[in-house]
Amino acid sequence: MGSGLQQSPAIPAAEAATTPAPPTAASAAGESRARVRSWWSWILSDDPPGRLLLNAIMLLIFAAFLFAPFLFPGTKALGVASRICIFVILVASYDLMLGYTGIVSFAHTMFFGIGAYGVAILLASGWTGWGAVILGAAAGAAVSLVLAAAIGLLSLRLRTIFFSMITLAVASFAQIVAEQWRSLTGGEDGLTFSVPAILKPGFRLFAEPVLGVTVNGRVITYYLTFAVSLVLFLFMVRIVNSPFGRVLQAIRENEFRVEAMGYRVVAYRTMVSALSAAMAAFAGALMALVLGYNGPDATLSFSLMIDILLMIVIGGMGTMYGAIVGAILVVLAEYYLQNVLGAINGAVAGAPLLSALFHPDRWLLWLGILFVLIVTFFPQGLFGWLRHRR
Amino acid sequence: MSKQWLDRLRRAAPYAVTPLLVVAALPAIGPAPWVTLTVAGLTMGMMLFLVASGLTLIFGLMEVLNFAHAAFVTLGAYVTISVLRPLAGWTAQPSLVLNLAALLIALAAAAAASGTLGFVFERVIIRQVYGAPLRQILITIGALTVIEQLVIVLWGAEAIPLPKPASLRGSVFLGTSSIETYRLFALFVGLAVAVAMHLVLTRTRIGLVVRAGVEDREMVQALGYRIRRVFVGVFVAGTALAGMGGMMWGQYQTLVTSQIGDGMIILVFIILIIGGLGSVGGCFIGAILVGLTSNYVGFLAPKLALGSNILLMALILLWRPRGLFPIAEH
Amino acid sequence: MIEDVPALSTRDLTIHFGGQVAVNGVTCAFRQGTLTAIVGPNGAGKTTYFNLISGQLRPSDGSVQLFGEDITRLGAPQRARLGVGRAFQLTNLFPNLTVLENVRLAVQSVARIRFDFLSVAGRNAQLRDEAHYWLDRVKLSSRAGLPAAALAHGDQRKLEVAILLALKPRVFMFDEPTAGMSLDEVPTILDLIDEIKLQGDKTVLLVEHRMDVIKRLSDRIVVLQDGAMIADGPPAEVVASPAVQQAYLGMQRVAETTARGRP
Amino acid sequence: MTNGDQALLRLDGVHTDIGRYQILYGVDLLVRRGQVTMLLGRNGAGKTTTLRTIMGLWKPRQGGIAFDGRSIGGMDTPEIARLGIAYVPENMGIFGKLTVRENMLLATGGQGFVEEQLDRVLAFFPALKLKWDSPAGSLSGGQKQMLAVGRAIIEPRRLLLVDEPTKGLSPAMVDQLVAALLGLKSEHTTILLVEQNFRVALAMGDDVAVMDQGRIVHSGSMAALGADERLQQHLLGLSMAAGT
Repeated sequence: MGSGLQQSPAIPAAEAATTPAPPTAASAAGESRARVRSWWSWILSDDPPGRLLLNAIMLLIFAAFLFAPFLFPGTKALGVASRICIFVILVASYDLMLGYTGIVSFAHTMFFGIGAYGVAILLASGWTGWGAVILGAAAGAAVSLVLAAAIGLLSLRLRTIFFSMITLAVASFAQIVAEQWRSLTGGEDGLTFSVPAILKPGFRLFAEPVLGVTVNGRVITYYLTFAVSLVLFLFMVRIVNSPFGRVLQAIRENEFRVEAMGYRVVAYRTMVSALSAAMAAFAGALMALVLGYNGPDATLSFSLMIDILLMIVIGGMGTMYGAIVGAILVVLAEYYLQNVLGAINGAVAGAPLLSALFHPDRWLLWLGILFVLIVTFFPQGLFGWLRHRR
Repeated sequence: MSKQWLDRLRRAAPYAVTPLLVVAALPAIGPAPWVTLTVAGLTMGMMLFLVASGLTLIFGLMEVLNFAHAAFVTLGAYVTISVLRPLAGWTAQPSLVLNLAALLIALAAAAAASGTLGFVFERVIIRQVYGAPLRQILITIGALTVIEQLVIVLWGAEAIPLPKPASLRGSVFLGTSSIETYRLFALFVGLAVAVAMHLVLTRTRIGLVVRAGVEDREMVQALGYRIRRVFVGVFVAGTALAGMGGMMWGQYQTLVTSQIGDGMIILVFIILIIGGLGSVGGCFIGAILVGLTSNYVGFLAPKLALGSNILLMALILLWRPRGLFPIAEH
Repeated sequence: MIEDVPALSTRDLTIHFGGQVAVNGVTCAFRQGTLTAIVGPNGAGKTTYFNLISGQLRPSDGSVQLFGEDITRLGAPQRARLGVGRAFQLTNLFPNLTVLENVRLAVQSVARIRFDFLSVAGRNAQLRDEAHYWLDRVKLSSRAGLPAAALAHGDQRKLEVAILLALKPRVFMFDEPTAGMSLDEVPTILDLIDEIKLQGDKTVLLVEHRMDVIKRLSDRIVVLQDGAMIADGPPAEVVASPAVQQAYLGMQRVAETTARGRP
Repeated sequence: MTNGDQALLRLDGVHTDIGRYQILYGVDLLVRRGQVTMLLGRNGAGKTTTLRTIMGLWKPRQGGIAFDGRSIGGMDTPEIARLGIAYVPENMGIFGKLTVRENMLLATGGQGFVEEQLDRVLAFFPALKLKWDSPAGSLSGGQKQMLAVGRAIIEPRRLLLVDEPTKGLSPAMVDQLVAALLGLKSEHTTILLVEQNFRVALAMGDDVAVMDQGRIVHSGSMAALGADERLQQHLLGLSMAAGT
């Protein structure tokens, strides 16, 4: 029986086109695997990435990030790795809403920004201890939670499109507030601050290099980011596989029926958007620590929202693990596609239009085209496709 | 019987919001600036209406909310630059006739360019996502990114100045209130389009089909109308209007960047939410309301100007969760 | 055990859609432990009446009481929690979730597990076993792992019934539970309804067209026509009433026979 | 009886899915020229889906639909309508914000009215004349149904598909509507009529087809079904008197 149930149900092409989210953890596959009660299965909430190959790939990715400072030495590589970790949280928390519940919000960067400003404002006030970091992150998460709940209670009973438009307006308002309220946020210039001592680049944990790498404040910052991201990610995998998470998926499928079962849909939608906002705020707090700076462009801009959408769609929504795949691909593209484009640009330097198309700054154009193609032809995203391929 | 009166009052209330705002602003602002600001608000409302009306009409008929609408605004603004550049001789002279001729040519070109792109856009992007709201939002956001990047490829990433034609630069005086000349032009164009749109919708056969389609698409088809073609027509018209809005807005701002549409589209969304998604009349009233609020608040409390429309939206949503003039659900 | 207060009652329940009255001043009480069949021609307002009771629609006028308590202002979820259970006429499932998951969501609701986001749903043996139990009852255990959309139409109706059973309501509302089922599947469902009735403390409302089913199961028949109640009584009596015969069969629908049902 | 010449509309083994659910499981149906064919059956049997499939509003997954010998199974709704098929849906499909006149005008292809056609429709439904310039949303349920039927016959049509026109109407309205439909029948209009009211079915129908579980389970003459109470009870479960 087990292996028969392992096959995920084939989705007819036409249907796949209208429901981008595939049958997720609530499939029989998770059920039969649950009988293997190993500790790692508990950690993964009985929802491993997939079968052998996919599990191996994800394990490899995990190992690469675990040893990143030693495998990919250098400030830039470490920055890229931190950014990926942070975006995994940001995108996975967005997936709670988009992929699992069917809510489209454009206010996700607002909560990211609130978390970042929480830490930045306290640290910039001159209080540089860990207390400031923890209090800032907690305050950012709390504000995000309350704000998301307020927006949710006001407008989550409306239709998908209406809600997404309202969040777009609210997010732009947040950006305006951040730019105008100079005394608190530093306006468009943002806030530069110094982080706790052991996170500073000059700090050395060991006198001697370990495996040829100096374990300085940057490496410690990375490991802090990695550890927090890992815990939050596993927490979110737990959320989607919990009884609460099952109700979310049911809402995505048929909200009318969920109501008749005694679940209050608005309460669930509000709850998930509040949880999601708090996760985004934690990601923002990490971002502030990594950058040692925060401003509207770093954590609030609409182009970040586009990044999140790119990541979730490319990775695959409604899968959680898609966030990892999407964040890796898009962040790498942001950093390294420019080099590729630069090379092509050099090769076609003679043709003015072509060279403009391949200008290093046009990486977003190519990712945008990829995005449209994926929404059109691969609505399950890369990870979803790998998971459900026969 | 008092229930009937309450009902009547409830139905009339949304119409009263704008007049009340205008009247309430008079004592707060004082007569001379009030005239200036009211005209400025109406003008801004008209330019916003150009953009918003296309979006709301497309939504009303096909239940498609095109998040890429901003890109058509941006395109209109950039096409204006390219058209007015060779016509610099016309715009530099203080001849009203030559100036207006140049602007009207630019307006037509912006509409044509955005409408043409709209035609392609409907075929390539929109056609696959009818009836799938989630994919619609995603794919149009993706397309927005692509078009904006392509605009940068064609016109460069730098902001480009777009000076107003010579004779539309100054102000005219109405008593003691000064009114920018360009605003009168924008007001006139906006009103002309609004009137034309009203006439097309109420007096023509195609207008009849569109109004019927907003109510019940299937029945329109069952009566033998090829609604797909009507969709394409309305989409092209809607995007052409966005192009015209972009031309007017760019000329008004006198500086064009690749984000010019994005800035405007937030206001346009607020208008749609206030007016009721899909309602052209609601869109008209919403646009004027947003234009007036921005100008009045901008005068009274400049710091609040940008946020005032969000507050307006929040207030109206608390009062009417589906906007002032919601259309029936399909 | 059985109280004097009716399990469910409606008073002057009315709803307008536009200019039309879909349900028109229906006053009716359903005693605990009884099964009432609600019959009437299509468009008589039976499903709308159900929607008003289970909270999918809000009435324009009138009220609904559950064990004497006014529930008119409550939404569908609150009513479901208070014990108003509804099976739908058109298949109304979670198509991409498994059959087991469909039922488990109902079990979970009854177990008052609402905002638990820290445990793994699949590891809760109690939820799983109970969901399997209800699937057994409708003979769907062998399909537990399939997505609901992959079921044949008759099986989907069975799943709908399993969900309703799992919700353990005090008032069961079945809207044509056997429609679209093949004849050999019908007895399973009818036996289940019979069993609910035999428990003695449950109240069942049943919309049905098949007279053999109605005769076998019901204690009482209520006839709706044009949104109004035109007859109410024991099956034999109602069936014999010429007014009902005429109305129901539409043989001689002349104004005077239906006059008492309308204003 | 199944002379090919006589068949205006023919369905062969039509399967239709709605979303992920299959509703029709091989519908075979014949509508004879100049006759009124009744389509009866329980709720959820697939009657409305059959009409919608003929009209092209749902696409058949399998099976053939031929109108006047021409396959229309894959055609779009507007093309099917232009062949001369009019559809009155269950919800009547009235445009509530448009006036009665505009509703009618739409049905002429916006070409304007032919005087005698309009007179004919208004003779059937004089109430419409009084509400001519009012929004159709302000009409009563019965008047809306009259508008829906009137709209379907304002132009000469070859086939009318009508879905439960008497649903929710008062007896007086039903009588008026039936009189109008009988008028059409006397003009030898071909009609496929879904109806729950058995009296109406008996009065109107030449032929009858009974559906159950997405298939046609009986077809024959309406008069024969009307005379056979056991068959009625077996097929429709309608008879209150019959029992076990």
